[in-house]
Amino acid sequence: MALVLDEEQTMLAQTAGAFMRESSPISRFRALRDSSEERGYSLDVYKQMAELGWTAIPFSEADGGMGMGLAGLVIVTEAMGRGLAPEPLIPSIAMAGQALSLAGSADQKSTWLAPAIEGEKVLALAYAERGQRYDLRDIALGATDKDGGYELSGEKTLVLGGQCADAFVVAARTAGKGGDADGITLLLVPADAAGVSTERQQRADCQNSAILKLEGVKLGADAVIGKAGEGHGVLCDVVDRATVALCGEMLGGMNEAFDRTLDYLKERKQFDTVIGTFQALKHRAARMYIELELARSVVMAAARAIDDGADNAKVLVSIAKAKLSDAYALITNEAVQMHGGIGMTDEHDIGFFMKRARGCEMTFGDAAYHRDRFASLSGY
Amino acid sequence: MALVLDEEQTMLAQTAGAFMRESSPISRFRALRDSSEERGYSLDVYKQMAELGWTAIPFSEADGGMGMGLAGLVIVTEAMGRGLAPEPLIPSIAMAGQALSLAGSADQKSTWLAPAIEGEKVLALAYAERGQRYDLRDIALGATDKDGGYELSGEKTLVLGGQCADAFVVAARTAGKGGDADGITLLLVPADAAGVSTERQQRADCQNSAILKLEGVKLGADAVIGKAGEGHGVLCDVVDRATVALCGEMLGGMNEAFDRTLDYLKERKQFDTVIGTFQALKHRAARMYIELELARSVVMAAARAIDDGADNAKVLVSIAKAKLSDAYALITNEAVQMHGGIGMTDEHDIGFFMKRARGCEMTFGDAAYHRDRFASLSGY
Amino acid sequence: MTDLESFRAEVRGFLEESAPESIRGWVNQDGYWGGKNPELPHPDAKRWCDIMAERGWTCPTWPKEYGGGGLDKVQAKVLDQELGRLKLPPPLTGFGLSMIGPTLLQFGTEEQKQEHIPKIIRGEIRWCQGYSEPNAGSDLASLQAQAVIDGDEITLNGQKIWTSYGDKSDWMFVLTRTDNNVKKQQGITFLLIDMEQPGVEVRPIKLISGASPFCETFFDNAKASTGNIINGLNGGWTVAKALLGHERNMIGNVFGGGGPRGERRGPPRNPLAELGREYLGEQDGRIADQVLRDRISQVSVDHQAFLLTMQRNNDNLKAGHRPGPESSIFKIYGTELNQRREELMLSIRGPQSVGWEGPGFEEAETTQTKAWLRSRGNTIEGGTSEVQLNIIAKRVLELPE
Amino acid sequence: MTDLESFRAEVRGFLEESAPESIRGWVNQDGYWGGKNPELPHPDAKRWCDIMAERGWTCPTWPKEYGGGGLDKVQAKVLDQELGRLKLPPPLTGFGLSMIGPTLLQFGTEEQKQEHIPKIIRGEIRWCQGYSEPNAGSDLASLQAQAVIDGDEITLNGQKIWTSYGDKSDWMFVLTRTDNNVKKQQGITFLLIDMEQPGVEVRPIKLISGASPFCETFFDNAKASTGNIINGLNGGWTVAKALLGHERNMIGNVFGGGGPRGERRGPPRNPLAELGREYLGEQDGRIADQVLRDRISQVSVDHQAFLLTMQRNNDNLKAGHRPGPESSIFKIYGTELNQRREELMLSIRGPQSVGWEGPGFEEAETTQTKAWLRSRGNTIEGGTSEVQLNIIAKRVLELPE
Repeated sequence: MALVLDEEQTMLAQTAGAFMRESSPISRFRALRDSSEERGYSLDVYKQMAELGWTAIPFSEADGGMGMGLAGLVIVTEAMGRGLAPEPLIPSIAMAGQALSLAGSADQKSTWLAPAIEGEKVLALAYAERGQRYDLRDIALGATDKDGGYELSGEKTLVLGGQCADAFVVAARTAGKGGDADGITLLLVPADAAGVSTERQQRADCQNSAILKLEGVKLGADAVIGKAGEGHGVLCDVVDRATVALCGEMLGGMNEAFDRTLDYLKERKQFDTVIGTFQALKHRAARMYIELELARSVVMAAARAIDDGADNAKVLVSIAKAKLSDAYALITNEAVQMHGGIGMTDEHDIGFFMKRARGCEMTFGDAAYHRDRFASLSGY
Repeated sequence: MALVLDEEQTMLAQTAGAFMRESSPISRFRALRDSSEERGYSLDVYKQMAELGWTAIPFSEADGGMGMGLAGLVIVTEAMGRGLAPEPLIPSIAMAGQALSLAGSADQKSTWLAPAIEGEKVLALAYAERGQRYDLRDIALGATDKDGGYELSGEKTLVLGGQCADAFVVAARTAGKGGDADGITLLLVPADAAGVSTERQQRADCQNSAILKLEGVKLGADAVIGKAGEGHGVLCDVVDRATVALCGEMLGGMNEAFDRTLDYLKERKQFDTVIGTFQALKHRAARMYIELELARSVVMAAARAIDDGADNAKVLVSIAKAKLSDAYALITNEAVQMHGGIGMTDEHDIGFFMKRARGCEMTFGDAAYHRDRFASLSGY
Repeated sequence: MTDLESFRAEVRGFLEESAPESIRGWVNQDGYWGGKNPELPHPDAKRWCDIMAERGWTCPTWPKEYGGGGLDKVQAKVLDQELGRLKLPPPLTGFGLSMIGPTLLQFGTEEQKQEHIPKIIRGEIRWCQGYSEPNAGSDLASLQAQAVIDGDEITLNGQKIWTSYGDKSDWMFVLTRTDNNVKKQQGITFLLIDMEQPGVEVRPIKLISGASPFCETFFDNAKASTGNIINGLNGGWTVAKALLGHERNMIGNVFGGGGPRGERRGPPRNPLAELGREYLGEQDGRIADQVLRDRISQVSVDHQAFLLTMQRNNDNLKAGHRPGPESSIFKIYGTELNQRREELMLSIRGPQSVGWEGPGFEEAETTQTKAWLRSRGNTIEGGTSEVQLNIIAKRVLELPE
Repeated sequence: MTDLESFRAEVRGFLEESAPESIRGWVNQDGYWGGKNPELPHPDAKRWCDIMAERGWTCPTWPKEYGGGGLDKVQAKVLDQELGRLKLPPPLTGFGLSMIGPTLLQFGTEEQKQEHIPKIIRGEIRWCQGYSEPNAGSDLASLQAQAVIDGDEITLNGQKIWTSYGDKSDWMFVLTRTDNNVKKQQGITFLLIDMEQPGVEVRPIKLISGASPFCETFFDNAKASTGNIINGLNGGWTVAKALLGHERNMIGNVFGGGGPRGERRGPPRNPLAELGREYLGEQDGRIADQVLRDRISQVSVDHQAFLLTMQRNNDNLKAGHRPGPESSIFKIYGTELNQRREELMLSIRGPQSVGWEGPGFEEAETTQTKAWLRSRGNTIEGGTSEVQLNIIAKRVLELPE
């Protein structure tokens, strides 16, 4: 597991960076935020990403993917993080798509995964429920047996990319009770099934999530992804992958926020001198730089560990999310502070990164959650 | 409860500061450390302290004290903390003396408390046992009923001022088991009783503590301080008082370490300029100053709250010890760092304060212990 | 009956008779700010102000000759107590009362006092402060807004930023550059300017946390008269500094969470702990998540230590000790503590803290998230933490420059 | 059989035949340092060194002409592997090998190399480094130890501090001031000096953690010859900088905890967690004190992140990317991490961490407390953290001075 980009990855990083700079400056993110359009992202940009192959990156060639793994995927989520691009690559590819890839039937794959990889369909994974924190066993939404299939009723929240998704992978309970690992079933629910509706949510970080409402939604037995009642393991694996992809995004966001702050330190004058000459700010900037370097290492390591099926993959995922959560928060807090008053205005872009840092922190478990998981996985 | 020194207290602070500067420079502490003398402090200096009335400060006039309370006592422990004076004022006066004052019989007071207040006898409180952390219910050393009295066998550790003490207040278990609040009895054990021996300990902070060994020590029923089996409450009250007195010492130590560091910053040159001009160091010094100011407030408040018998006294004690523990560690770590290499040498005095900071931190509960206690006392 | 007792009787009689029944017990965080087109947070707010202003009791200790109450401190305290007894709100608030009024009393000419003080006392003019500029934040003295004097007329060009309530104010006290050829502090003039004129344009500023009272103010050949220069041409820095010190103390107090309560007994209600219980659950009477419980204690312990330090500062002042520059610590510590508290609340709320508005989020949740965002500005406005640390290093610790 | 295979066979044969049986499997952290009166950490340490030095294999890649092994990197690796196969310790260590030897090979004259390199290779002379002075710590270039040249003779006066193993060394490479009238970096001369003379006095330094390898060295008209100036008169700063860079990397690696282990699988043994279990007890398989458990995880997670960053740096180098000044981060982060780990261990041990020696304390306890004290020096020696932060700000972030 070498923590270095190979030639193919280097090229991907270059093209991804160039494409995002071109097509996703922060002005685009701002315009999307200020628009009242329901989608919240550009279908056009998403299709271009698919044309560039991004939606195929982590999947095996057997599934129609490029076989570049998470190590490849974090390269493009990093580029997207720099531009705060809201396109649903993580929801559709790293979450729902991964669930299908890991546990889906041939039929499910050809109907849903293939078009998702093509960028023609957008999928989402609905697992979070109101009142749940980060434990993936806390699934209460019930699927009851009905006519050899299931009937689903209830509500999911914070469904990433859930507005305008074409289908949902829904984590529902077919046995046991909230808190049990057993009895969770992943079900494929097309968005146009009767009783399915979504409501877009307004988030502080202006990224996209939705409430998914299921009212007496009827599904056949073929809606089950993997085995009924055994969805928890798949869900954990999927969320681990999504966590790493998100860490890639966070890495991009914190690097962008840091670069912008560094530029500002070199240009802003106070007391007749550029503020970047002040030693107290220099030392703080240097400490941020250290955190950036550590962050890059742990993201690369976690991605490669999952790709390699390494024993310590879960440990490395928790290391990554714990470090990235704290580092992104630190760096964006400092970024706003060093920008001074202008950084507090909505007109200036730096605040977007601070908001996004917290949005990411509270997704898939915060630093404390992952330190706890790290400890448990390490046996203490 | 005004957080300000009145006239009497101001005068005490001035005389205490002057006396300690005169009679207890750090060179004296160093000489005591380097001497092989068993006592570890100067009986002469201790007697002078008694002549100045320090040993009488916290006691009521009925007990032969000055009635100046803990608010008065912290003034002298602060002065002692500046000079790292190892005289057993806290062990004899704030610990064992307080136990007698709070719960002792008239006979016990006249035999032991009165001469302690005169500075003629030195007392110590033995409660800590090896393997115990900070919970005062963790008393295992057993006192068994014997001939209408008790027989004591076992070992106490970290008995502050225990070397050369004339008598011990020993917390022993007469009922129940370690972890129970009930069943703890305080017993007065003269140092010359058969079966009593002490062994001086070598501490990193070079302050004085001893192991107290009790081998079949026989005591009459009149050795009980307060009521048998009900010693836990007294012990808690005593340790609370001692904690505040120790916080006074810590306040003095951290102020001294800070002042020395400030002097060094103003005098030491690197890169052709006094290092105190470096902004990064300035900001760190300013943050230490803030902590010093907060520390003084909480020590004053805790002392006054106990003196006033305020409902929130225990809460304020925990606030004080939590803040002082962290602040003394921070300031002394920074002090050594800012002194650079010379601060790491045994020849230089600044390291003594860093050692003492940790010694104090681990006495009567560290910051985390007191935050936990704060939370419990606050009902969450 | 002593003089004071008869004064108290008089006050009590007057208030009982004159104060509108409707306004008793009315509590409003913001208060009544007055002005030419005043906002009325309560239907009787202006009436109540007028009644008090009649006696000069909107500014009880200001001199009678300009319309003030002319009371001494002891009398003012009696007035305050009697207002409290009837649960009457302060009749008037604003920067006229708290900032430019006292400044005029200290630095103004007789003519300036006659002109402006009575209107402040009566709440007729709402004032705002024009200090900061886009390129003069922490380094206020580098301000650029250029005032050119021609005879009695001054022409002002430039821009101010962070003007609180600029869009609701009638006049501004503003720092202007009047000499570019001297040390920057020496070329600054303190000027009063009427904002109701074509050359003044005000635009509200939206913050990352949403709408705000802050504005940008643009001067395009705005006019003022030389009679409205305070403390003479190029004498503005002295006035500005006097005002700034005042402002900092105000901010420290605000973020301290309401100031010291010397006599409070027992553990105070702890909103963090309540939030923790709500979101994290309980186990054996304790907040179930012990790591967050410890963080709650950290912030709470520091909050208590901060309140006690504010109390100690007040007690010292009461005891007649001089106030020191160490009051800078309140601004830094209070604002950072507030940020830590807000961040901790985000952590406690977890995924529910990502919302901006419903659906899926409760109003208490989105309000707190916005409060967190707003709190990030606390360490910037009113003198950044960095500037405060510099001040402590220089004035308190006397470290060399 | 390729050349390499036959080389391996030769090495293997030689080692199997010549290496003392007694020294196989001997592990010693410190190694054998050589010198005129060498300390023998193992009875056969000198014999083993002599055997290897005979072939130049104490310094396998150094040129044959000075007594080195003359091996290329691939061969040296083979030698290393074969030593490992027989569990043979490195035959020689010290500052001759790691510091002054390579420096002489780079900067020395032919004569100097002929004179000193063979003795280094044979471990005949133990070297120490004379850089820091009491008033030249972070600002090394302001050093004062004065060397006056008269013909071929140099007279040295002044003081050095932090001379590691100064009391056990035979020669010192020392930075001296030879010109006071130029920019300070330009008046420094790099000199080799024989310590066995009346003008050199060495005193060990006791640290706050107890005895240490550090010494103070006093020069009172100590003598050297001009033939022992490296890189010419006043050319010492270039040499010093080259050496310093090397030293920093060494320290970073030391505090990183042994460097990267790319292929390690599964959670590594965690001594902090073991300590936690021992002192805090367990509950449901977890360390009972959840607040300390979280602190253990913080340090452990950061430790892993640090190791991975070291690995990434190495992988980058292996992939042929240039090393950047970002290696400064290893020194800062590694040393501060070590301090945090030591402080956490104090907290875990609680009251048992206050001991210096028994009775009442176990040796593991007092040893750790001393290790904590010693760790406070890590952020000072070898370039303070503050200097490292300055370097990052300047060279990596390119912030203006």
